[in-house]
Amino acid sequence: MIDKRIDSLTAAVADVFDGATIMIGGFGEAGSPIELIHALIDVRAKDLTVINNNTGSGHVGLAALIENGQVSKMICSYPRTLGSKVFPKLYRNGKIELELVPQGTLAERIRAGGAGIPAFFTATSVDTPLAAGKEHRHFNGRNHVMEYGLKADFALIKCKCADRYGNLTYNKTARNFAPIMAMAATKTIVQTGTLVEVDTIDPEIVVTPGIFVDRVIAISDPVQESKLIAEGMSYPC
Amino acid sequence: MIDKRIDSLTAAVADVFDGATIMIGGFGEAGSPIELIHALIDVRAKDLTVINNNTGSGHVGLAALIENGQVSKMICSYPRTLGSKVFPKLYRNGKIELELVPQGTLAERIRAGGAGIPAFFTATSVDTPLAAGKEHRHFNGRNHVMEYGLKADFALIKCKCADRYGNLTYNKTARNFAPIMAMAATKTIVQTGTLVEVDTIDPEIVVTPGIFVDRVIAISDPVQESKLIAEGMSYPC
Amino acid sequence: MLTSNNLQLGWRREEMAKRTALDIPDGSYVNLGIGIPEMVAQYVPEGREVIYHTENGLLGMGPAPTSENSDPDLINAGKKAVTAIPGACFFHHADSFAMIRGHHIDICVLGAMQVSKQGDLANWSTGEPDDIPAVGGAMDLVAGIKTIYVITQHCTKTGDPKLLEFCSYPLTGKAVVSRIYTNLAVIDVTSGGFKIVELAPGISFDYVQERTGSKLLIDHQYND
Amino acid sequence: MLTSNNLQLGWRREEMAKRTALDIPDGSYVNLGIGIPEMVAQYVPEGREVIYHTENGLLGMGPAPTSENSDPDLINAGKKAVTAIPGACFFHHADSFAMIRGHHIDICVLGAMQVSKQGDLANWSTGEPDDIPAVGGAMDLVAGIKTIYVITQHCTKTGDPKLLEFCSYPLTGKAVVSRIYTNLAVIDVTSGGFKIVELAPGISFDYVQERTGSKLLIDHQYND
Repeated sequence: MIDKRIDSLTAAVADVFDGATIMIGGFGEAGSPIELIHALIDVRAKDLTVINNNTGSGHVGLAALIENGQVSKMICSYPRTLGSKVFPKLYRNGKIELELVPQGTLAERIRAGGAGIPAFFTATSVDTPLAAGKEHRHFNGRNHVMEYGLKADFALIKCKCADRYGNLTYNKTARNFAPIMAMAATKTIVQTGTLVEVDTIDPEIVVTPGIFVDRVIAISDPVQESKLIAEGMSYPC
Repeated sequence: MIDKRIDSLTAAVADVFDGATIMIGGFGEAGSPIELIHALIDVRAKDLTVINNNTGSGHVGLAALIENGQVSKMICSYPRTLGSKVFPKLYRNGKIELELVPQGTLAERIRAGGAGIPAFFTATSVDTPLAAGKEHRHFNGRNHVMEYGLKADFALIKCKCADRYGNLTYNKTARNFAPIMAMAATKTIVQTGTLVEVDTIDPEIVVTPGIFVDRVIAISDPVQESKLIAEGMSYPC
Repeated sequence: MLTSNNLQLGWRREEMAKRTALDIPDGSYVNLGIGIPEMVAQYVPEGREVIYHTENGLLGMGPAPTSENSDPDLINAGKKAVTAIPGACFFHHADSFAMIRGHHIDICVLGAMQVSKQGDLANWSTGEPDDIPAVGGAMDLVAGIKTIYVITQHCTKTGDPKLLEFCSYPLTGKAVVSRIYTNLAVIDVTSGGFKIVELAPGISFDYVQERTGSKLLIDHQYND
Repeated sequence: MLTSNNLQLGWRREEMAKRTALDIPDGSYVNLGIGIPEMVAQYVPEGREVIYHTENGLLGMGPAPTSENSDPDLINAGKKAVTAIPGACFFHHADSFAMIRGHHIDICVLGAMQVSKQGDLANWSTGEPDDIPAVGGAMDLVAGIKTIYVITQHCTKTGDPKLLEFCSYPLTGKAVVSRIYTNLAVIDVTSGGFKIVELAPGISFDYVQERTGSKLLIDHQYND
C-alpha cells in the first residue's frame, strides 16, 4: 500500500544529512513551509545548501535556519527582502556563500533538474555580470548563456490539500516554486493544510502528481510568518 | 475588451498561409481538433509543415489534410498508427518529408519553444540512429544530444471548456500536447466543447492560461474520428 | 535452424506477464508498453499497490472500461480505452515525459524485437528501406527509467533468436535492459552476458541455449 | 551641479503612471514592476481591458484587497497583497517565467537606476562592494519582453542624471528599453539616442537637457 502520510514533523525531516542540498518552497512567506523549516532547526542538520527565492525575514523560518548557522550556501534570486536582516549580516562578514540566479533562470533550472534536462540555453542575463564565465552561444541570431539543471537531496514545500498518494493542490500564489521543487528533489517532504481521502481531489486539478512526493504531514493551522515577525518572535525561542 | 471568441470555423483558420508551420493537438483521436482540421482543408492552405504525434487515421482529420496534398512535411514520433494508410503511401513514394522525433523529445522541444528556450540537452536517443548528426555532450558522466526548441505559426487544439480570455481546461487524456502547443505557436486557435462566462473557471484549475490563446470557437458536439472512420467517411466527401 | 518453435512450450503470454508482476515491488510507479507488457497490470500480487503511468498523460491508469463507461478521451499510450483509478491525475505531454526523463518512474516493461547480451534494445524499426520508422516514447522510456524489463517471445515467428550478441536492428537504447521475461526463461543481463535466473516448467537450459544467439550463464541454483 | 532638483516640478508620480497607461493598448498582457510602475494599473483609460501578470504566479492581478479579503497567499512580485480578477489563473514559477521568456507578455514597465542612450538598463545593483546583490526577475523580464517601458524620476535624489551615455552600474540588460517616462518628459530610445516625445507642462527642452547625461533629440512637433 502506498501511504506517504507521516505524523511527526521531526520524523519528516530526520534523514536530512549534513551537507545536503535542500529546496525550500515559498516566495516570501507565501508557500513557505515554516513548520518543516523549524523542524529542520530542531534536527540540527548543518552545512546545508538552500535553494529558495529569498533568504527569509525576521528571526523565524528560513531566516532562523540561516541564523542558527545551519546554512553554508544560499542559491536565490533576491536575498535582500524587506525585513531580511540575518542573511545580509552573515554575507557581509563572509560567513555564507551566495549564488545569485535570475528568478526565471532559477525556476527553469529547477524545472530542468526535475525533468531530466542537464542543461539549456537562455537569453536571460546575457551582457550582465551574472553571465560572466558562462558558456555563450548564438541561436537565431541572439546570444544566450548555458544554464544547468538544478537538483536537490530534499525539498520542503507547503500545499493546501494532499492525499496519501501525495497528490497536491495549492492556494493561490503560494504555489510558486513548490511544484517544480517537488520534481527536482530526491525526497520531497510536504506540509499540507488538509489531508483528504484518495478519491477526493479531481484528477483534472491535481497540480503536483503524487509521484513527485515522498512524505506528507498535515499542519492544519500553520503559523503565519509575518505575524510571528510582527510579534517579535524568534525560533528557537 | 478582450474577446477571443469567434463563430466561423473558416474565419478561425482563414489566415493560415501557404508554407506555414502548424502544430495540431491530439494523441490519436483524443484531443484531435477535427473540425478545425477540416476547416483547414476548406481554406486550402498548402505546403504546410505539420507537428503532431501521429499522421492521422482513415480519410478524415489529419489523414485527410495529408491526403488532400496540403502537407509537405510531418514532424512526429509515430507516423504509422493502426488505420494510418495515407501517410505511409505518400512517404514510400517520396511525396512527403518526415522528421521523426522521440515522443518525449518532441514534447520537450515544443515546451522549450513556448518557454523561450532555444536548445537543451537530453539523453534520449543517444546511441541510436536518431542521434546521428546531432551535437553530443557529456553531463554528469553521461552522453546527451542537443535538441532545439520548436515553434509554429499556428496551433490548432481542442479543449473541454473555455472563456473569452482563452483560459482552457481539458478532458482527461485529450489534454496531451495541447497546453504546450498553445504556448509554442504565434497564433493558437482552439475548438472548445463549452464556452463559459469569464468568472466560471476556478483560477486554480485553469490548465492553459488565456495569454497563450488567440481564438476560441465553440464546437459543442464534435464529430468523433473513430466513428467517421468506422462509417467509411472521408473529408471532403 | 530448429525445426520446431512451438510457442505453446514454456510459459504462455499470461504466465510471462504474471511472472514479471512478481518482480514489481509494492509502491512502484510503473510504465507498461503495448502488448504483453500491458497484461502485467492484471497480475499484481495480493497486498501490493502499484501505480501505472501512461505517457500520453495519466498517472493511475486502471483496467479497460466496460462499454458504457468508455470515453474516447481516456486512452493509454497504445490508444486503447482505459480507466483512471481513484487518486489518478492527468497532465500534459511535457509533464508526462518529465516523469520519465527525470527518473521518477521506477520500472518500465517493454516489448522487444532484439536484445543484446549487453542489454541493448531494438524495438522500434527493422531498418528496412521501406519500413516507416515510428519510435513513439520508446527511446525516452529506456533513457529515463532505470529499471527496464523486457517481455518477449524467446524467438521470432520464423524461429530466429531475439537474444543476440549484438542487435542487427537500429537501437532504441544501449545497455538499458535489466531483465528479460520470455516464454522459456527469466534472463538477467549481467556484465558477463545473459544469465538464466529461472526456467519455465519443462524447459531445459540446453533448449533455451539452442534458441539464444549468445552464450547463456546460469544462476547457481540451476547450476547443479 | 544643479542647485535645484525640486521633484514637484513636472509630473507627479501619479501623473507619470497615468501618462504611461495611455501607451498601453487595449488587450495587452502587462507586467508591472515594483514602485511607480504598480500605479499604472489604476490609470488604464476607459474602454481598454488590460491583463496584469505578476511573475510569482498570477495572470489577472487585480487591485489591493480590503483588509477583510486579504490573503497572505495572494501577493504580487513585490510581496504586497493583491486580488485576482474574474478570469484570472494561478500557475507555478516555471510556467510563469515561460510566459516572460517565451515572449508572451506584451509590455513590461520597470523602475530604473540608470538608462543609457542605447537603452541599456541598470536597476538591480550599484555594484558597490558591500551591496547585497539581488536581481529577482528583472533580467528575465528585460530579456523576454519586447516592449520595456521605464518609469523613473529624471534624476537621483542627489540630483545626478539617470539618463546617461553609458550606465556605470551593472546592467540588467543591454539595449532593452523602448521608452522612458520621467517627471520631466516622455523620452524614446532611438538609434540616434534619447529623443523627447513629450515634455511635462511648464518644462523646457533645455531644462531637461541640463538634467540628462546624454544629448537629447526632440520630436519635430516640439522642434519649432
